[in-house]
Amino acid sequence: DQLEDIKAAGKIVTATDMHYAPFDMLNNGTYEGMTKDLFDEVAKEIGVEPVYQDIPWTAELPGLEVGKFDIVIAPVTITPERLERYSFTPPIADATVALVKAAGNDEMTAPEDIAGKTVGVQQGTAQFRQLQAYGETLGGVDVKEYGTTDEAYADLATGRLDAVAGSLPNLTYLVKNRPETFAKFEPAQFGEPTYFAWVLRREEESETLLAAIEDAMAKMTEDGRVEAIQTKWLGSYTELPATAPGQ
Amino acid sequence: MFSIQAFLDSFGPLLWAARYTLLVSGLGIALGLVLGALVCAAALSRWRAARFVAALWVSFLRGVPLLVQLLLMYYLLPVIGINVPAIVAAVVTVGICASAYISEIWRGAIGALPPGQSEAAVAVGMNNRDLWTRIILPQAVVMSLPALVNELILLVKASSLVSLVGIMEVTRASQAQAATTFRPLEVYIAAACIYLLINLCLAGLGRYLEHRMAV
Amino acid sequence: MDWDVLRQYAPILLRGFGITILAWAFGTVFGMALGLVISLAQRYGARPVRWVLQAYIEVVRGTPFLVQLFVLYYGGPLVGLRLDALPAGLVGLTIYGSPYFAEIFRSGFDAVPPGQAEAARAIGMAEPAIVRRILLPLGLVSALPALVNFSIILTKETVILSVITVPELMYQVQRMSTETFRYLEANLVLALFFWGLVELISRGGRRLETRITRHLLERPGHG
Amino acid sequence: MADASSVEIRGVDKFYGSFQALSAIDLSVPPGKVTCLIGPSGSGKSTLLRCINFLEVYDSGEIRIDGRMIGYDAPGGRRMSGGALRRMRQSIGMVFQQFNLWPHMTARENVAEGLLRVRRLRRAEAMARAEAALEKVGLGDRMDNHPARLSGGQQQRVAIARAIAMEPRLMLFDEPTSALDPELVGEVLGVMKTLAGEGMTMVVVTHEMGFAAHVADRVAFMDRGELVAVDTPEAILTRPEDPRIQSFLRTFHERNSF
Amino acid sequence: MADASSVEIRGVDKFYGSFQALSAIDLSVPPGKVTCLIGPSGSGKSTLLRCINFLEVYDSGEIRIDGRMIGYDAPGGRRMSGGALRRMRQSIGMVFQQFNLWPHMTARENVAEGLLRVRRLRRAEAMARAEAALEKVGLGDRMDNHPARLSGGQQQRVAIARAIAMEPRLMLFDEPTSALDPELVGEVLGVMKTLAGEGMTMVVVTHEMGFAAHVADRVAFMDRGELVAVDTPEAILTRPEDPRIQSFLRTFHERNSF
Ligand SMILES: Nc1ncnc2c1ncn2[C@@H]1O[C@H](COP(=O)(O)OP(=O)(O)OP(=O)(O)O)[C@@H](O)[C@H]1O
Ligand SMILES: Nc1ncnc2c1ncn2[C@@H]1O[C@H](COP(=O)(O)OP(=O)(O)OP(=O)(O)O)[C@@H](O)[C@H]1O
Ligand SMILES: [Mg+2]
Ligand SMILES: [Mg+2]
Ligand SMILES: O=S(=O)([O-])[O-]
Repeated sequence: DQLEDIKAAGKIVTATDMHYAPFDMLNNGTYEGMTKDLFDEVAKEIGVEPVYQDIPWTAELPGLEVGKFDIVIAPVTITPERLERYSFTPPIADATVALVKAAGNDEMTAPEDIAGKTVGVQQGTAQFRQLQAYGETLGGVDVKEYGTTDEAYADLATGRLDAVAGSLPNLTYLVKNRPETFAKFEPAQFGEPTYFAWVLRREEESETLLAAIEDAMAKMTEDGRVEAIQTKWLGSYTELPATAPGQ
Repeated sequence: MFSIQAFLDSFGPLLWAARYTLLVSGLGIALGLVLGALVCAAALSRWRAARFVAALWVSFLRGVPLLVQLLLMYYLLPVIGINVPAIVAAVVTVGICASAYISEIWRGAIGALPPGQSEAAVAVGMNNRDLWTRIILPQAVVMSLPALVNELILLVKASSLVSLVGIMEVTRASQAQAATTFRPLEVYIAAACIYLLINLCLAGLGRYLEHRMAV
Repeated sequence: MDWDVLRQYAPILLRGFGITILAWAFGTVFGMALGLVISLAQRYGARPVRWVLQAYIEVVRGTPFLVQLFVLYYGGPLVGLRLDALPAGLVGLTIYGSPYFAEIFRSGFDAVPPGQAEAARAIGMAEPAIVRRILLPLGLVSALPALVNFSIILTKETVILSVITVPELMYQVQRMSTETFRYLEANLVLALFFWGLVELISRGGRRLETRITRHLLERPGHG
Repeated sequence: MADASSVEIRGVDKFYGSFQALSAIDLSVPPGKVTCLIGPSGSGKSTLLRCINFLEVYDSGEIRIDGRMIGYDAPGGRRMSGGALRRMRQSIGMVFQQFNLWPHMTARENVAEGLLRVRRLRRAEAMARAEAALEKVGLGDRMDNHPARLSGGQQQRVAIARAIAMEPRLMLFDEPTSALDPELVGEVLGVMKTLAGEGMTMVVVTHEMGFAAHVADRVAFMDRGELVAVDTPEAILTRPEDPRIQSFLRTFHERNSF
Repeated sequence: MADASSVEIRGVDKFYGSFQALSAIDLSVPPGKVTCLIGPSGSGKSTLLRCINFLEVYDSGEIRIDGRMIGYDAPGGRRMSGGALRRMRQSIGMVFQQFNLWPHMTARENVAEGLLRVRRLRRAEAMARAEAALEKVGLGDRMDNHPARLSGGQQQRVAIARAIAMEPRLMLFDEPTSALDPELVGEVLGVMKTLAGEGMTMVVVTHEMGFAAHVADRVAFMDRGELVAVDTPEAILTRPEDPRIQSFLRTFHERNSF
């Protein structure tokens, strides 16, 4: 059983892509961010030491499947396709898709203004699906896919893109850091509400670990630790479901 | 637009990460040179089996992207019960991959030596080891130096792929830095400067050897 | 193995492979041509020209392709150079390959015994003709394996074009794997497609090699 | 054949680092005459020959061909332009001590190359003239061999054919018969005699005293980078005054008598 | 010096593709004697010499050195092992027509290499013997030059020094004096005479009829891959019966008289 193994070893091995602000960041070589604060507490509740590893996104799920780590703590958007293959922990943040544009671009304000424009998005993400679906309702949006959101932001800065779609927390952090270059839409969000959560292998072995994490997070929500952490990194608190919706 | 401050600030974390770039590419180069010599010897051997193995080795390792080789080494070996630490997997994969390219470079240089050179050695009854270490390699290595330096420089840069198994080398560190500052251009140029520094040393060493060993 | 996924993605994978081959061929042909020009300019050029070219070689060779492409594509517009993804990728690949090719040509030329060019110079042959008729064919003998080697390395460098959204093979494979989680299949596709391409290139190279060296290396003779 | 060239060499020095390979060489080669350079190994014969067509850069002095200085625009002046040097070389032929055949071309192609690229003859004509030149040196049946598939003497003859096919006005031979058997030496020397008779100027580095005696108009003896003596063949070869020449010749006579 | 070797050649054929370079060669080289191979260019002299130490693979017949067959374990049998071939070659020296000096080593290092690696002498001793050998051929002042910085004749002398320093029991010379001036030819032939006198077996491809006449115990004349005649020097050189030999020699005499 995975939980027993972890406790016997005294540590839980995690993987995340340490460049997705404000969840996972490297600040002068030190790992920090909302994910870390949350998972530190979760590990404390379970009674093990967390081991943090920086793994590029493309290698995370394959590595999880062959047992290179116990859990992927990168914020992963919960989608029906992924639910078929993986187990999700309770949500850690709102992942609803939102839009940014270049600062000083007054031509567009609301999301529907992207009709007929070129919008960048990270390849293969839930945000991509939602942007595409939304584009169709608007009668066509030229969607351009990038390997990471950072490249999409760079192309927005060069003027090749009119807007970039991403998760709200990430966009908020971007605009906070470079207000001279980027600005949010009003309102920023569109589409279905979705959530970020952590990922476990979908197997019997992992069920007790999932239960332990669910318990820990429920406890943390209750005693206000989640609220404190969210406020620290996102500037506000949103109440989240106690288990992964749809699981 | 271009922020000098962001550019300069990047150097701290990037230089720290350069340890791993140096470690992985340094050990990878060492392993690649040794294995490359062996593979080249096999490719030129009298035994058909050795030649076949060498051809397969070169064909597979040059044919399959390093990325895939790394994933195989790190993520697929555990499936059959072999588990290696990330840094070992990284060095071994980089070294093995380099050996294929290096052996081809040496094979080419050796093939271009005039046959009279080894005939003169064979005619005095020199054994194979001396023939290689004294006559063939000194000439072939000098001739192949520019191509070899090319390959080693590529190797230093290719070592960035090992971030895939969780090693924080320069490229990876620069991506992380870019994602927090949202200033990729400045950060990447800083990373390029670090690579350039390492590679200038390699190129300089190559030129020095070329001049010293030239006749 | 999930054949359905592969069948479903086959059209975009093949299109991606087509772009990969296009990028490789373009980068090899033009990178080689530019490299040849550089190596000749270094051989015959005045001292300042040689210095400038040497600096070009060290800088372009010493920095990662990813960064060069990033600077060209995302930094270019800052100074008014606005290229689309595919042209930027092709230009980038050409520039990136040129110093490597230049160094290989240089060592090939250096390996030609000086008497060969002297014999041509002594009858008053023009330098361009000497390059074309004597230096190139003889320099190729020792340079060809290294040229093929590097051309093979260029096939792998094309995957970096995905960073600037060129829909080559890597881009499409990544898309397949993030959409379907078929990592094994994705890597298999990458491995097989590249292996096939590289096998073709190295076979072609071997062919050329035996053709070129057939007459040269049979017996001592200073010719 | 065009007019033969004259060569004037005045005070030529040549250094390899600190080693002086030529010291203050003075030599006139009159047009249409054969001048032989003889002397011990390492005395600078090849170096001097290579200075005449400026394959070797001389450090001081001057070398003039038909009155025109080669290599520099004036004594101690700037280097000559590439094009001007090329045009001067087009009327100078050379047979190298090490042959320097092009290994990627057949015997015929080696000879035709200069006719095609420099004389700009049409392909068929160049090939025909190449074949004629190869026939002349007895290689009619080896025209399609590459150099690696030719014996030493055959290679040397291709090198000779390559030079004479260009019909230069001045010909520089560096030991053109070293790899030849006595019979062929005779034939090749015959070819050279004919050329000399037709009025081509020739400078020949040779160890063939017989050739020097029979064909040369003048013989120059070199030793340690210096020109010891220049005179008629009889003067140098049969009643030499310099003891260095005397000892040089003694061994030759001993050896070749039987 | 160790005992001299004998060489027995029986019915040796050698083909390059369809071209027959050697046809049914029979030749005995008695121990401690000098055998000269003469003949026109392209007649197969170098090829035969190279078959003796199996640098060239012969197609049929047998070559025995001191009774032991070289290259194969029996006539028409399997190839000899690498080690056995190497041991046989250690007592055979060779001077190549094209010298084949190692360009990355100085003259001294070229000569010392075999002493160090094959004879396994200590460094100081190898160097001392290399220097002695170079002195012998008159190169005492050029020992630190690389081959590219030596004149043609100097290169050839390094090649000779390299071979004699090994003190082989059988020596194969391929035109060892082609690049030498008459004086040096005399000296080098002197060295060879001494070696012959000390009982080294020698096979010498040469165009030096004088050497053949004075030093050789037997002279073999080759033409178009065939061994036309083997006999004493007088028989071959002064009263040859075969018309091919007669014409071969005629030109030689004409040329060398003055
Ligand atoms: N690799 C080869 N392929 C085809 N023919 C060859 C090859 N090597 C040599 N030959 C031919 O074999 C014949 C004998 O060559 P070899 O070198 O033995 O002549 P040789 O008697 O030494 O002549 P020389 O005195 O000119 O050196 C020549 O006609 C030559 O053209
Ligand atoms: N690149 C060089 N560097 C130093 N010394 C050199 C160089 N080239 C030639 N020499 C020396 O210059 C001298 C003259 O050489 P050169 O080739 O002119 O002699 P040579 O008279 O042609 O002799 P040979 O008859 O042996 O060919 C020799 O002593 C040689 O060692
Ligand atoms: Mg010379
Ligand atoms: Mg020969
Ligand atoms: O002179 S060329 O015709 O070869 O250019």
